[in-house]
Amino acid sequence: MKGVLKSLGATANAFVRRPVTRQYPEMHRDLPERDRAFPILLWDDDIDEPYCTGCHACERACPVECMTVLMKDNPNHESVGGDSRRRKIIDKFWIDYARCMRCNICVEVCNFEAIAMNNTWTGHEVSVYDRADLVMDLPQLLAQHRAGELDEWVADI
Amino acid sequence: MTQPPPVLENEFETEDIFVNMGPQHPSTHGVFRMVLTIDGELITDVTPYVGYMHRGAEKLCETMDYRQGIGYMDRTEYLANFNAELSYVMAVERLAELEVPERATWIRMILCELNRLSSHFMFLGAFGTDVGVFGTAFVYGFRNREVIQDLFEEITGDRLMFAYFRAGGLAWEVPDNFETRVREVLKDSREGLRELDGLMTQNEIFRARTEGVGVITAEDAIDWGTSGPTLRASGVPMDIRRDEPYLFYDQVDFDVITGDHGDVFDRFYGRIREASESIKIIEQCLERLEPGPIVPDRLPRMLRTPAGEVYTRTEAPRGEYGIYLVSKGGNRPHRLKIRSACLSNLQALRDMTIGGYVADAVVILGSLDIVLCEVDR
Amino acid sequence: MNVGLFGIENVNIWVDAVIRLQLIVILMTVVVMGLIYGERKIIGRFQRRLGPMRTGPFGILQSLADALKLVGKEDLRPRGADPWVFELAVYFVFVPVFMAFVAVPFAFDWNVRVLELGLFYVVAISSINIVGWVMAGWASDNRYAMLGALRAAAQGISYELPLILSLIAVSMVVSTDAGRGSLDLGVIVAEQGHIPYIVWQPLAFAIFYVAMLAELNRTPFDIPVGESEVVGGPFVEYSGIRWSMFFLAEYAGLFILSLVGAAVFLGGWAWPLGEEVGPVWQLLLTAGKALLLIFSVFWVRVTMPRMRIDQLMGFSWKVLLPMSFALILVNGLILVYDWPDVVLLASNVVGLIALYLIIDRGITRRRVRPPARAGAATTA
Amino acid sequence: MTTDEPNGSAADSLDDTIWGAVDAALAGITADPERGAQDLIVFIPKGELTRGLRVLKSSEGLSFDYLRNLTAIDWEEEGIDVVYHLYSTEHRHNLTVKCHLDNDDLTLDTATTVWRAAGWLERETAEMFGVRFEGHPDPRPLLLPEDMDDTFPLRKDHPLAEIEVLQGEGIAYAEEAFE
Repeated sequence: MKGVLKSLGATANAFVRRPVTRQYPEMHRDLPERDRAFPILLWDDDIDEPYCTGCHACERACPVECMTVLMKDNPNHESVGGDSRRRKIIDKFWIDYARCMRCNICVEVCNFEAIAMNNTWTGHEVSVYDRADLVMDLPQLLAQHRAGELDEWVADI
Repeated sequence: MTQPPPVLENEFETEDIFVNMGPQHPSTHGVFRMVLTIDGELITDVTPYVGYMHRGAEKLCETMDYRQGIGYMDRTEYLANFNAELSYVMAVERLAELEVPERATWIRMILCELNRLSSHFMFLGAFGTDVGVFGTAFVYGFRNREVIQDLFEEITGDRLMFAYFRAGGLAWEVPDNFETRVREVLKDSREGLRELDGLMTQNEIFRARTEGVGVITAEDAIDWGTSGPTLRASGVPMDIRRDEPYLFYDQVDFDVITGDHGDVFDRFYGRIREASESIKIIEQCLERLEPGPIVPDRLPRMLRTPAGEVYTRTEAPRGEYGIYLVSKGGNRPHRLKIRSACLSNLQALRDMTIGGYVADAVVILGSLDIVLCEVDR
Repeated sequence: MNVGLFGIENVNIWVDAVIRLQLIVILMTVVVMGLIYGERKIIGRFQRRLGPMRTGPFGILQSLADALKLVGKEDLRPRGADPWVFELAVYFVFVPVFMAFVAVPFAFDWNVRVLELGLFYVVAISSINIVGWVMAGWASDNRYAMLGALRAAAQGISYELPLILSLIAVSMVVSTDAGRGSLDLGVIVAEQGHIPYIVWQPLAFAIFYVAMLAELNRTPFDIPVGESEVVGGPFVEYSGIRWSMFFLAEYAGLFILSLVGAAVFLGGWAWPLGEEVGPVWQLLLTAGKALLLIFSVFWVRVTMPRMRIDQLMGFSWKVLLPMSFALILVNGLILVYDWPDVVLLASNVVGLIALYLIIDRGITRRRVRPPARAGAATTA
Repeated sequence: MTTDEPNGSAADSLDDTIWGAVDAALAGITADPERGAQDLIVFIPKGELTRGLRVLKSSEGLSFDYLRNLTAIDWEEEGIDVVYHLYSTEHRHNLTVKCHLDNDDLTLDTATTVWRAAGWLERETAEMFGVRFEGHPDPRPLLLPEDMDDTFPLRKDHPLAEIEVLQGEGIAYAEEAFE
């Protein structure tokens, strides 16, 4: 009987304390800065082009083969009168978020620090009605960083 | 004149009922099916069926290089990811003869023990639901677990699939406020343990439901190959952390928690006490933690191992999580076998359950704390 | 034959009955919706959650939304089910609960009908729903449902007896003008005077409370619907409006038994300090006392684990039933020899202590737990 | 059968292992030791395996009462190794026992008579590698569908299925680009 009363006491103790619920869509928790949603591409503001050269390093390292990368000659290269030092540049890039396992390996293998894990709430809220909508193409992958939504830390890791 | 009623040998024709518990049932903890043969409320036979979650993680890892496999380890044991990753990276390290820096080892230890804590919180909550507390234990357990998961998210960037350990060390340095945050979390966990302990342990109804139920003797437990809290509840002090120390477990002081009766209550209470031991271990680790590198100086870009084989085992929250890694040389395993603690623990289910009530089956299954992803891999 | 209704004289008795029954239907529905909302909020609070928050301010319309959803859902019937029994089972659960409201007093002279055998009527009527449970479980062609139904039958019959006996024990010692003993709920409330019977008869209240939890299939006695074992018990195959009627009956039953408990043990509409109060206050007092009981039921629900069937039956037949028989015996002596109420209290306190000791020793220390390993050390 | 063949110097390096005790216990049974990266490995031929395992379990100084793990390794054309990881809860030492099977005769006596723990592990090994364990009390598949008895997924000759869909329009574009 003592134990039963003790149990009742435990719940009573909880009753008088504040609820811990967060009302999710209205109340966002602050994400830690190294939060890791899905991978996105970074934008080189100095030259106004992506960092990514389409070297296929991430594509090869991806455990689930969720990436498709195509490169092209950079039309903005120094040799053709541009101001970029990248001879090759990304042409098309798809990441299938439905398949991505968010392992961070693509970020680690990238030689150009061109890919990063999204750490904003937009990166987490990707529910769609059609799986095909989860295949992100190059403009979508670049949009986040171009809009300046990412925190600074992303390129560090 | 009426005839006297005929005397029947068997007045009623009776037969046992088969009840399919699972694969979709609120208390099978995932997709697990057991066919109960019941005579009224008594169980006369149990046939467990597993395999609904089989995804071939072993085969997948055999087609991948060593780094890519880490993410799959998370997915086999999703309540104790750090322990699973640890087994794997330790196997690779031992084969490749990599030296892990001291700081990385201490951090690994802290994270593994925190993971044990969070896994035990999950167990306490889910077990409360199995015993019939209307969600309260579940919510309490989950809230305490969330605090720990928050910390994990700050460190690794993900709430569940951490992919943080690397062969040789860690993926990146922990945040600056790591130590204070861990201490905060420990404080919270201690309170949470007290709360769950107060809610359940001494409750007479709870004890009536758990004591003497699902008993397995030490000899049977060893023979069935059970491990972890399930084995220790039967009084076998087998704990890989102490018997075959890995990381720096030989440098910290902790008790191996064993039970006396091998019943459901011992398995439950053993976990509560084990969680307190984990807190103790983490505090010792925090004192020993010093700045330093977290990866070896010379780490090849693509890890290759010489031919050989190794079987590493770690004491995961549910028991022995082992990785048997066979390499023919090169950058990927030739054979990777995951020794699942829950698979072996589940084998003993039949012995524990027969003769009990239907309600006992639920409680016994809950006390094994199975993770079906780990069983089926 | 004409009667008075709300101050209007000479209303035809049939019109009167229909109006009163209509009021009861509305009251029941509204109260049940309120109870469901209240339970979710209170349980949420016990679990440090918020409970429903989305529909309306503070989720106040949640029950309404649920009701609409349930009405709109398809009414499914398994192919193997027995169609008549399956569909009739609902009424066997729903109608008795509804009928029991007839005799429950809400305030002085405020009920559908004053019945001289009111207590007897309520208890008798509200035990019919077990038939409905068994019908539902049997007809569903589902093994979980059948297990649940058989559990419900066993449990319902076992706890019916202590429930009735504890109420009888009180009604035996009610002192009226014509001597002791009355089954009229109105009289029982009116004659409690300043001190409610929970003070004189704590043991009877304890037995009543436990049996009430069991009758209502509430934790720790919710084995017929045990979510983690029989996944909802007899109602597992019901959906839509039929399922919601079971739900309605469950909460209405909770309300009725709480009202009866409030009337018999907590003094119903009487103010504890003995002042006469107006009808509105009387209504509030009745509701308040009933809600107090209901709150405690919710509190127990969030805290207690579920008992097992053998423990449940054992507790009823080996503990509660003998104790309530003893109570009847003692009360009978008091009735015959006209001893003062203090003897009542003394006997009850002795009984309560015995009950406490039995629970303390009986439930926990009964099992023999052999050691798993000879000479095992606690920590190695 | 590993690529590390036991060589002449292996015997010297076995001194610090439990090989001495194992060798003594396994008298009359052919057993080849090898030093693994972690534990001692002992090869026991197929015919003597069950007897050897039983001896290892019951022998006084060894008492390998705990079967940690049981699996197999597919060496493709060289056959299959069945591997037993043993542990003694009393003495706290480990031993790896291996048994080599040729591809044309993938049968082996069950170890369930020694440790009941072998039950499910053998079922898994049987369905994944096609090793038949003679005398197993419950030889149904464990993880795979019950009628799946002709494919052995963990064999090396069983290919991993191709990932069926590439990303979005990427595949169409890629084919175009590489033409």
